[in-house]
Amino acid sequence: MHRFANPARFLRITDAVLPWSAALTIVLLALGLYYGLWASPVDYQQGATVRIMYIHVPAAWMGMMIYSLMAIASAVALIWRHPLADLIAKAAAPIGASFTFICLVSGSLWGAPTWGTWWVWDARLTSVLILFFLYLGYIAIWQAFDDPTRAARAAAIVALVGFVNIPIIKFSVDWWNTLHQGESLFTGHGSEIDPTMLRPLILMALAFTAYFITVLIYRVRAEIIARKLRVLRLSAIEG
Amino acid sequence: MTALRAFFSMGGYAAYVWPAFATAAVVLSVLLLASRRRWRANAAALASLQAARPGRRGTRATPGGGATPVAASLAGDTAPAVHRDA
Amino acid sequence: MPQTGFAGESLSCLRGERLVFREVSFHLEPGGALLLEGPNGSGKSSLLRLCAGLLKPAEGRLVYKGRDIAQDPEAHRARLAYVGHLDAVKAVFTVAENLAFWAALVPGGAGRAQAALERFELDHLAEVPGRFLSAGQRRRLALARILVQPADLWLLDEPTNSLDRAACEALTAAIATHRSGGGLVVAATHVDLGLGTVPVLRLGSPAPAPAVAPEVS
Amino acid sequence: MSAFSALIARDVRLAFRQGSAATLSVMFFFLAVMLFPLGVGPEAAILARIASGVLWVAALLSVLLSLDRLFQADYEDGSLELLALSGLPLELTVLAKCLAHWLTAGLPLIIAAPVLALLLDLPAKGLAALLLAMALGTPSLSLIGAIGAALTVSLRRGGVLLSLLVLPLYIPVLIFGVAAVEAAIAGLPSISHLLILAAIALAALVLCPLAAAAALRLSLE
Repeated sequence: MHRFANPARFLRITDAVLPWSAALTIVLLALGLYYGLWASPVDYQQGATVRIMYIHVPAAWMGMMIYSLMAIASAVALIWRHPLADLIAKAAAPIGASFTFICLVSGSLWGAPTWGTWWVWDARLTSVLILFFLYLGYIAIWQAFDDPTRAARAAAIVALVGFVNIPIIKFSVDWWNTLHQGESLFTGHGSEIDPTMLRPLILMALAFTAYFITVLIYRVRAEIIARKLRVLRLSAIEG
Repeated sequence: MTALRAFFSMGGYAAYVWPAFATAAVVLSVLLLASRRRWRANAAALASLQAARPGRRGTRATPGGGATPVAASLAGDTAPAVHRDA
Repeated sequence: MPQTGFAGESLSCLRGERLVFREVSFHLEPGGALLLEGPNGSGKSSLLRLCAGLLKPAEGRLVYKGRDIAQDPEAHRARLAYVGHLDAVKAVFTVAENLAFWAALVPGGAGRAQAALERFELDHLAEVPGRFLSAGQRRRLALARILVQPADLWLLDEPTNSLDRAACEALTAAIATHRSGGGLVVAATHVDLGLGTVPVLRLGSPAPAPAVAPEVS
Repeated sequence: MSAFSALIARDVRLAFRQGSAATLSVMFFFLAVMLFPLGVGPEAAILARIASGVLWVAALLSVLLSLDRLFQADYEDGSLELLALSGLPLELTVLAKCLAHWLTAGLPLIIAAPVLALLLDLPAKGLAALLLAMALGTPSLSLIGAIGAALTVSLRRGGVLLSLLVLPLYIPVLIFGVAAVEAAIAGLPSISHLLILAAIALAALVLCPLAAAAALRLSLE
């Protein structure tokens, strides 16, 4: 990784984007919650618990989208040795893990009234749980190395290997689920979702995306400055 | 008032809907604040480190600003082409 | 660009985020030798690992017979023999078995094993398991390994570590015959290897200009 | 090919010379399986029901435990960097070591499996499928595990991280391994599960050495 790569362009771009993404997050979140909690119908079967869907589903989407972004950034970092790609992937991981965690908690809360227990090995929830451990593995490998450049390349490999395995794990867990349990609670909401429910779902997904961009900018900047600090401290020793 | 109470009762499922939204709110805000604090802390540390050592560093006039030629050229990997911005 | 021998052109080496050395150049003609000297941590081992291809230079390149070694790493690996700080001796294998394994990795290696053992007076220890060997004997076994490999380029990192005088002489003789056959040697050492007047590359002095961090723009 | 087979021979001999290395994973396999009757209770009906799952989880964990043997010793005594510098491409070196690891860790489990199947009252119809599924599944375990071992080889306490990285990737092999046995027990054809296991093994055979070699180059810098 290049000690002296000058991230000036990235800092300039994010300076412009940050206020917009922050404002957008607030606006979209307000709209999403308004439509999600107030101005949308209750499900005839599940009652108001269906509102949890407006957290659970966007969080699942974010969890998977962020991991894919990390895999792409890792590929860019490994192949073109782009100095910032590593930092973007590293900065994105905790955000993705948080969304996956939110998805798990909201999923369990959503299913509890009808399942009678807090956790059911439903195909979707199990895949999200495994994705959560892929995130933890990625974050752990970053902390395992004391040399950041090695940690970056090891983490890139972990992200890519994980990314290749996600479809295989998803396929085998779905298949495993149909073998043991047949129907599951969530399949109901997939197809016949009426537009009044779709609107808050999309709004929340956009709100989460704007939130992701905002926090990502903060975290990447913190990483860039941290790297400069390391370089300065190293050169102080050498100097 | 009753409309408000009805809203919060969530048709009897308040014990499930509100904790779901609450966890999301808590996790996302903690992450936001931690990230921002970390950025602020690093920026402050960098400022103080550079303030504490202007004598050694600042005087070195670097043509065209930015890193010195050697340092900048290190940015390239194979061909030593200088590409200033990442 | 030199067409013969082995050359390094304005090499810079980054280990993690630490600049180990920069603007290092050298040129070796066939039969030539180069000594690397310098304080600990000045990058002697890093330069050897660069020459071996284990480490990529942050800048600059290494050229062998006019071709950049990065273009054909496999051919470069086939033409070099590397002795690092560690001896790679398995405690559960006997001296002969240890050497036989490394010989099996190269074509026609088995034939040269016996001669290599004799060269470093290890033939009487052939059946002794690795765990009974002293540090010097393990080092001689590591050196015997490079005689088994048909390598033009020897990269030796402190080869005389824990060697007694007789073993040092054996090493000097081995290097002499290697060089007379047109072989090249790059050695990091602070002990006189009896190579006579040989170019010396001093690393780490004067200390490379301290790394300059870009102003926060 | 002689270099490739020489490396396999060396690793296998090394595992047997070190005595416990080869038998270690089988002993763990036995112990792990023996815990279940003690925990779940000796009733044959229950044990038979969970036998295939228990056998596969125990096999998976014993392969996991012996993964650090793949590169750790060679990394510490300097052999690994010499292997990286030898004529054998690093990807083939990784493949040879995985094959040797499978011979000394995977194969013994397959040989021990019938005895343990008896201990757990696994229905006889399931035994053939179990052996076939393990034969197809355990190579993938060694290959996928090699990536984790290569990533954590330079870390002092890489063991826990190794399992955190590798276990999620073992899940498909576990699911289809158990499914093959369950199908056989139920009298259904288990060919489709075995084919999926074979597909995973082939994919692992090609992709894992690439990833593991990249990870090794990283720690050999």
